[in-house]
Amino acid sequence: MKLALDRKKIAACRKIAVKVSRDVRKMIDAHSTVAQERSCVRLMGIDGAYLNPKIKQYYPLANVIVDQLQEDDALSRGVSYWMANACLEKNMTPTQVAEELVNSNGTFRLAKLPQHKSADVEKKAKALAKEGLARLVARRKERNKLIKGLHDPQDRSFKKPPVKYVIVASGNIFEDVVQARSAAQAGADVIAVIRSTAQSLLDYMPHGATTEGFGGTYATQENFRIMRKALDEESTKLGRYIRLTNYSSGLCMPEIATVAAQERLDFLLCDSLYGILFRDINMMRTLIDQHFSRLVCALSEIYINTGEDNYLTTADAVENGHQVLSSQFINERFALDANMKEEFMGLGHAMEMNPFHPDVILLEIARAQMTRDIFPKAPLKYMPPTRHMEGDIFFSHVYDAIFNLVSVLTNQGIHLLGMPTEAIHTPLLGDRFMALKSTNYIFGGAEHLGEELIYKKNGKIEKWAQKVLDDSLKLLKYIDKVGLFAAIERKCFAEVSRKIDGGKGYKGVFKRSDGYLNPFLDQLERKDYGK
Amino acid sequence: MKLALDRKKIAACRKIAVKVSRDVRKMIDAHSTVAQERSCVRLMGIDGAYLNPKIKQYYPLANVIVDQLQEDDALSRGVSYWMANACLEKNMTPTQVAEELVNSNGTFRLAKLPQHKSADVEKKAKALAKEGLARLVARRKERNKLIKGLHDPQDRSFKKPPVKYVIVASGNIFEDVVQARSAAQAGADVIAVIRSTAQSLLDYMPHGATTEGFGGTYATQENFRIMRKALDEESTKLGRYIRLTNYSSGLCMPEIATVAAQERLDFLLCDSLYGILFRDINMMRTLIDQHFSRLVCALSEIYINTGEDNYLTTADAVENGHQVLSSQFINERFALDANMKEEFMGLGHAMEMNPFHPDVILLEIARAQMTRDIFPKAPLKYMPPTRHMEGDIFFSHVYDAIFNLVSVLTNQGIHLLGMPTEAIHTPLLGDRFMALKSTNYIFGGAEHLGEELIYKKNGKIEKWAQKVLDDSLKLLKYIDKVGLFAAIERKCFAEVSRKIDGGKGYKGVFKRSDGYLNPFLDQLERKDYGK
Amino acid sequence: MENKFLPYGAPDHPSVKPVDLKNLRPYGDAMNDGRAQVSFTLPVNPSPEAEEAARELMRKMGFHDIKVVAMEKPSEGFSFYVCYGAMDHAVDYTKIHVLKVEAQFKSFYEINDIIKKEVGRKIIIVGATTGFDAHTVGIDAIFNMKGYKGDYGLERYSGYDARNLGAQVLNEELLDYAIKEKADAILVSQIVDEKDCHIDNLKELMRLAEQKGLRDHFIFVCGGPRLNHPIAVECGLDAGFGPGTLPSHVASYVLDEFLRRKAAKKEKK
Amino acid sequence: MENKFLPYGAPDHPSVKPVDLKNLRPYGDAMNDGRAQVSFTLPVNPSPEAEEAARELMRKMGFHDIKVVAMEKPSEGFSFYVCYGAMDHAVDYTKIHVLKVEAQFKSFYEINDIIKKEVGRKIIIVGATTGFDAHTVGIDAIFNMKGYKGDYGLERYSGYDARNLGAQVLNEELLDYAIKEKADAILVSQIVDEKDCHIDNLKELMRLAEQKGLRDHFIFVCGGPRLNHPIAVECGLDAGFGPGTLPSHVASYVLDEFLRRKAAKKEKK
Ligand code: B12
Ligand code: B12
Ligand SMILES: Cc1ncc(COP(=O)(O)O)c(C=O)c1O
Ligand SMILES: Cc1ncc(COP(=O)(O)O)c(C=O)c1O
Repeated sequence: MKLALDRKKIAACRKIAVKVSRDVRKMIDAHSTVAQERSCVRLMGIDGAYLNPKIKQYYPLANVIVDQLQEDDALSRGVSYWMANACLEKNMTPTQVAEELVNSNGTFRLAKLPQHKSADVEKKAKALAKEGLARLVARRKERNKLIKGLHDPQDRSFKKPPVKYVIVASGNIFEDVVQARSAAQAGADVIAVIRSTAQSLLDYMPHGATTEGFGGTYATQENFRIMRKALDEESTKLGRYIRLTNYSSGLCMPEIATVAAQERLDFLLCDSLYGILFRDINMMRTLIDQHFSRLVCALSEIYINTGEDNYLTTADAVENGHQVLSSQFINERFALDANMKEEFMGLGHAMEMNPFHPDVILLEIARAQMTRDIFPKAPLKYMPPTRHMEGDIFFSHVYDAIFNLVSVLTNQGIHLLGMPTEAIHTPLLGDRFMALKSTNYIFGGAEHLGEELIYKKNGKIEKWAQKVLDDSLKLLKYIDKVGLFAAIERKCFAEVSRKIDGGKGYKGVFKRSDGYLNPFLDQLERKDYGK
Repeated sequence: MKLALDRKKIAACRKIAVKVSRDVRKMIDAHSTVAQERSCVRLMGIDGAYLNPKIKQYYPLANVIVDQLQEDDALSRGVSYWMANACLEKNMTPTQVAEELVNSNGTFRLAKLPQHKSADVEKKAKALAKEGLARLVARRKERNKLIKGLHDPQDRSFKKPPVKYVIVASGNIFEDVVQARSAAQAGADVIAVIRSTAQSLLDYMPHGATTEGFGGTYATQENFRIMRKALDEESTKLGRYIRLTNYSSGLCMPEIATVAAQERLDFLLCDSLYGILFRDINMMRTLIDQHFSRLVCALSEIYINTGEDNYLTTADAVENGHQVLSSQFINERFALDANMKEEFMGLGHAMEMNPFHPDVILLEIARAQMTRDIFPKAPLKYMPPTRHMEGDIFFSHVYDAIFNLVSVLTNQGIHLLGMPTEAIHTPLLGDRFMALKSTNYIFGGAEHLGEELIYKKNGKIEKWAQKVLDDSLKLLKYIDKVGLFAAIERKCFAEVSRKIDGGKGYKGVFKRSDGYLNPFLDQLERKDYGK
Repeated sequence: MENKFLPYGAPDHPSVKPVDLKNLRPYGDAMNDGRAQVSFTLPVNPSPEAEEAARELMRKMGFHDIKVVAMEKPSEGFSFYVCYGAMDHAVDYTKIHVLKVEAQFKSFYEINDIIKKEVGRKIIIVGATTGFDAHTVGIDAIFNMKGYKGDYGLERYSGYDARNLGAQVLNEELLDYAIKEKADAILVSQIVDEKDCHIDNLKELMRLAEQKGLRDHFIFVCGGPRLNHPIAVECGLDAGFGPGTLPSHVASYVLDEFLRRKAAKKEKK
Repeated sequence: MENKFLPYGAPDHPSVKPVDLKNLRPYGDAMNDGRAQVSFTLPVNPSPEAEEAARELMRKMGFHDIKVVAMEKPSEGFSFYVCYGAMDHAVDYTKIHVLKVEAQFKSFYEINDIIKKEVGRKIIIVGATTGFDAHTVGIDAIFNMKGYKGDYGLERYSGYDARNLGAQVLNEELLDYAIKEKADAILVSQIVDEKDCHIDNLKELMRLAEQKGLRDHFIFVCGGPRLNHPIAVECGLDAGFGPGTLPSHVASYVLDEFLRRKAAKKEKK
């Protein structure tokens, strides 16, 4: 620890996080959701879709299956039960069952099939789960093998500068490939394809390669495959492993996580608090979904990124550092409960204070160093300034340069590059070039600055970090008292209030019936699974 | 001291500087130059000029007088003797004598006038000197009174960020006024009007307001007056004292210093080593001139700025920090010998290392902090990167931002703003705005960063500073052995070699005859003079 | 403002060229030198030919004294340029008329006073970020108690009953709510301008209002980083506000417009 | 290079527009979108009218989809703009021909070998920064032992007798020295380009050479940040080098030109 932070207070924060997550876990273990069940269907290898005339879009088979079970009031037993039973009954593979179902225009009802002995169904379901999850383990091993043959820019000890993460958002996956490879050549280590606006509110995953998007490109299995393949080629050419990121927060969180694992993505934005606060997704729905998603990520060694940085775009960034820290403690505990190691927790924070606040650079260093000290093993996703960025791109470019320096000085793990045009448009290729050149210069020039500088005892920096920790402990105590759901309703995070039964996707939540069967979840929960 | 530098070695460097300057001082006290004598004429109040048909330029009366004495082989007694004698003989003021002389087209010869008793001549000369220097003291007091009524951005303890110094160089003094006032409003504290190219090689001061210049604006008395008046108006409007800088290095160093003092300038580039190395001015000529110039500056509380930063544009900036430090020790001693307090020594250094050198920001911090620790009272003129600046103004603007941060982190006193277009053209008004906005942000955001950060014991930063100090001591020992003149010939500074009898202006040097009279110099040399 | 005048702080000297509003041109480091900076990327690798292409584009933009000061290679198949040039173009500034929001700036206290005296009831304002746009910081800056940069939000005005419906509110929902609550003014925020969705959204709102015969029922106001008054009027609204807007600007305008319409109605009677 | 091809790394898909060399336009975030960034200062205070003036200038430059994204006040009487737009202009890249130095790149060792074998004596090169220009780093980069970026300077070549006369050398002095020393090539550096003094200086040198009937006596080469081969040829020199030049480029050219002239002379005999 470089700052003299009270270890007892940090431990107290973690203790509260355990209690908070235990209450939420009770709710999670008693429920499931349409998205979680659809993820199990996808894990059974059913990744097709059919052209639904009503919405003039490809509609995934996983949705057809789960919708039917919901219509037949049978979903509460879990899709694994009905699918395993159907496979036994029809002596078919899950994909064949799905095809027959979708072509039966509604006549072939899973819940209406004769039901085999539950032991046999369970055995079959377990086999399907084992096979489905084994495919994820295989992709994980494939990634680690590929990385071994290349230089891995991600340094677990954070002595090296953080990995450089840039976004592409042309709306056309093929155009994104051109820009992603260009960014990788200019020094980017992580490419994130920004999702098309409002996809987080779709209760199905769009299908196939997409060339039209809105402020981003649709997150689809085919788009993941196309980009991962292109980046593999570029990685081999550059001798440096380039990672791929996408966004799961929203109504399809566990499905996007599953598909990301199947297509060997590396980072995933996966944070139910973000969905609740900024997308008005129902709390129960997205907390249940998050658990399954993070179990899949843990198994697949996919780094999760959380969205605390967004709190500072709506709440004042100088006063509300503690909201970010408290949320990080809670997110850490949720992830640990999903068998995720700290090394894979890209907990979100940001440099968002008003640049003309007196001594603002000291305060930003204090918070960035505090976060590194409190989460020593977590890579930490450090986000650039957005809210106070200006149309004056020359000022904005300098503002980002200071962000680059604070990031390497405090040994962050994941550095999302600020674009000089943040306040204007989604980045041009030239914008990314400028941002990468600035970051390459500062990371190279200040690589060991963190080891060289010590903070004055009880200086402004140390006192500010201690204040944020104290405020966080106070906030966590309040959350512990009223419970997470009520805390969110009372604007504890990002000045935004949400109700437990409000928001989108609540209808997709259901209580598990007694005979609920989900071998995917059971196997994922086992600590030693797939090691 | 923030860095553990060996105080004994620092003292040793200073001891050598005393010896080096003592040798040079012997040479100075035995000689004078046409420029020094012309300065005395200007101090007598003779600031006129006449339109010389040959060079189709205004030619100063001070030059006419000194040229005549040189022609009549009488200059070695000093212009003060002949002018005082002429005043007594003609019962005229110096200005009247000058007018009669210039209108006599060569017939009225000072050296041919009957010579009064030397005691009377000396008494008269002393009176002229007293009156001339008193005018400088009056201007000094006028400045201090004006500053008292305003905010003075210059902080003697260097706790506040350094003063922000920008250049204007339109070639037209009236256009410079528009841009200077604009820069002051955008946050500039010090305005420097860059001299027109090659003025340093003119052996006379151009006269009057000038609207045509080359890469800069001519340094003339009228131009100084126009700009100082305009900045006084702006200072009153802004409630902040705006300082004015000009450049004296070159063949007219003492005259420009005198005129600057008469017109109440605040900073003056005044460094004979710069003239020798970069303008190939004769060593003896400019070292003699420098002594008189710095005496005038000391009396007038004009800060001098020295040019060590330029060494790093021709010599490699990573390897040759010690050339800068050694030169600073010598310049400090020369200034102390001219009754100048450390508070007025803007010793030059710069951030010029290749930006892509590994850990370059640590090395630049080391050298900047070392310079602050070794010269605790000197304001230090910290110069921006020039040599490695690129046509890519976005990169250059970030490179300058890091320079801004290193400057405020190491408590420099005078900060010359880097322009993003350094590699392209003399600054546009918009360039200055960008540079000032970046500097205002970083100085405000990191104002107390220096107090907050401590350097690791025996870290890379501390070791690099110690290495530069050791190299400097070694270089100073060598200079002590061979003498300053030979050292310059052997490329000790800036990879440039100059000979003692080479370079421009050698013809203007002469040995003082026994009866040499210069009451201006005598009074300026008195430590208590004009206090 | 007469057409020719010396720049601020300029000494009166023939060598100082005056500002010429009839031929307004950029100021590089001298009046009318027309100098500007340009940067762009070309989808070809750097080469002398590529540099000439960049110079050719600058000529086509109307520049002379062109300097291509940077040609860099961001990645295979692309080249990034920074150029400087002096433009021949000039603009007759005296002929530029920009539609401006007609409103007399009044303080927080004046507005509440006038409403109390001349309106006798709270003026009802409803606002939202419409369509898919989820950005609320803009509309909150105008509505919330805290307001923006120390300027109180509409919710704080005793004379106003301000209702902020948040983000992603469909045009229909906003209109229906305004009708139901008998609002006087409808305030719409649009932040995302991707493929001009903000313009389409505003035009769609006004089409709906026309269809429902409500065009003159409400004072229609919009705002956002890519909006201003001329664009708003073009989309059929009454007023538009851009970046940096303070709540008191909006509060002054809504009051003035409300009183104008009140007076107009009285005259018609 | 055919005229249409997919950008580097692009998957072969109809939605990916190819690079069209006949209509080469900037690449913002999509092929041919023509997007560019512009910044300039106007000598009027910020106002809606001033913003419209900036937009009008962008139109005159040939932009559409214009965004004035920043309008700031550097000081009284001035406004600073950052704008984005999509330009209509395009360039036929296939038609661009740029005069290039005709030289076969040869290494340090090859050059010394060829001179030893085919010339039999050292080729004498004299160089200087001419006129008032005091910048020596450029000419030193070409001449000094250390050279530039690890590429040895001309003084280091055993095949060359390279004499660097430093800075502020008048054209006459340089020519007289070259005549006296029977130089083969004259290398001139010009860094300052203020009011095109570098062009005037080079043209004046060539006028002097013509007057003295020495035009074909020496290989005339120039270099500097604002110079390149087309400009040098326009000024009447044989070759010109710009920023980033390495000494080996110059050494290769001088040798090639020397051998060309030697062969031409032999043919005439
Ligand atoms: C905060 C933010 C977010 C937050 C929003 C949180 C929230 N609850 O608002 C989050 C993270 C959720 C977000 C999401 C997205 N964002 Co966003 N976001 C921003 C950001 C950083 C700041 C915007 C802001 O708060 N400005 C501060 C306020 C005070 O200024 P303002 O909005 O201009 O409002 C002022 C005036 O315009 C005016 N005004 C505004 N509205 C109104 C209304 C009325 C009636 C009146 C009178 C005045 C008025 O008054 C206000 C005060 O002066 C901007 C970048 C930037 N720095 O501007 C990007 C930005 C707007 N977002 C952008 C994008 C693309 C998105 C996403 C589509 C990203 C994605 N693909 O997922 C999503 C879209 C979600 C959606 N469905 O809309 C782009 C838009 C690009 C474009 N071409 O339009 C931007 C510019 C970033 C970028 N460079 O790409 N974003
Ligand atoms: C170092 C420097 C100085 C030093 C020079 C020291 C020295 N002994 O050289 C000092 C401090 C003395 C100086 C003074 C001045 N400078 Co100066 N200086 C620079 C600076 C910072 C670096 C130039 C440099 O060394 N570049 C590095 C070398 C390697 O690059 P290069 O010169 O382009 O050379 C390469 C190629 O061009 C080519 N090349 C160059 N010459 C030749 C010749 C041949 C034959 C060949 C084949 C190739 C070749 O090969 C080289 C290697 O690739 C530039 C700004 C910048 N960053 O460029 C300003 C700059 C050139 N200076 C400038 C100015 C205005 C001046 C002054 C007039 C300032 C003043 N008013 O006093 C004076 C002029 C003095 C004079 N009489 O000329 C301006 C010029 C503006 C313009 N419109 O041209 C610049 C651009 C700074 C600015 N932005 O204002 N300067
Ligand atoms: C944690 C997290 N998830 C998702 C997103 C983006 O999701 P959406 O597509 O809803 O904007 C963000 C913010 O950009 C985020 O921080
Ligand atoms: C000490 C010093 N004097 C003078 C100058 C400039 O003088 P000149 O007009 O000769 O370029 C400089 C550099 O710019 C300098 O550093």
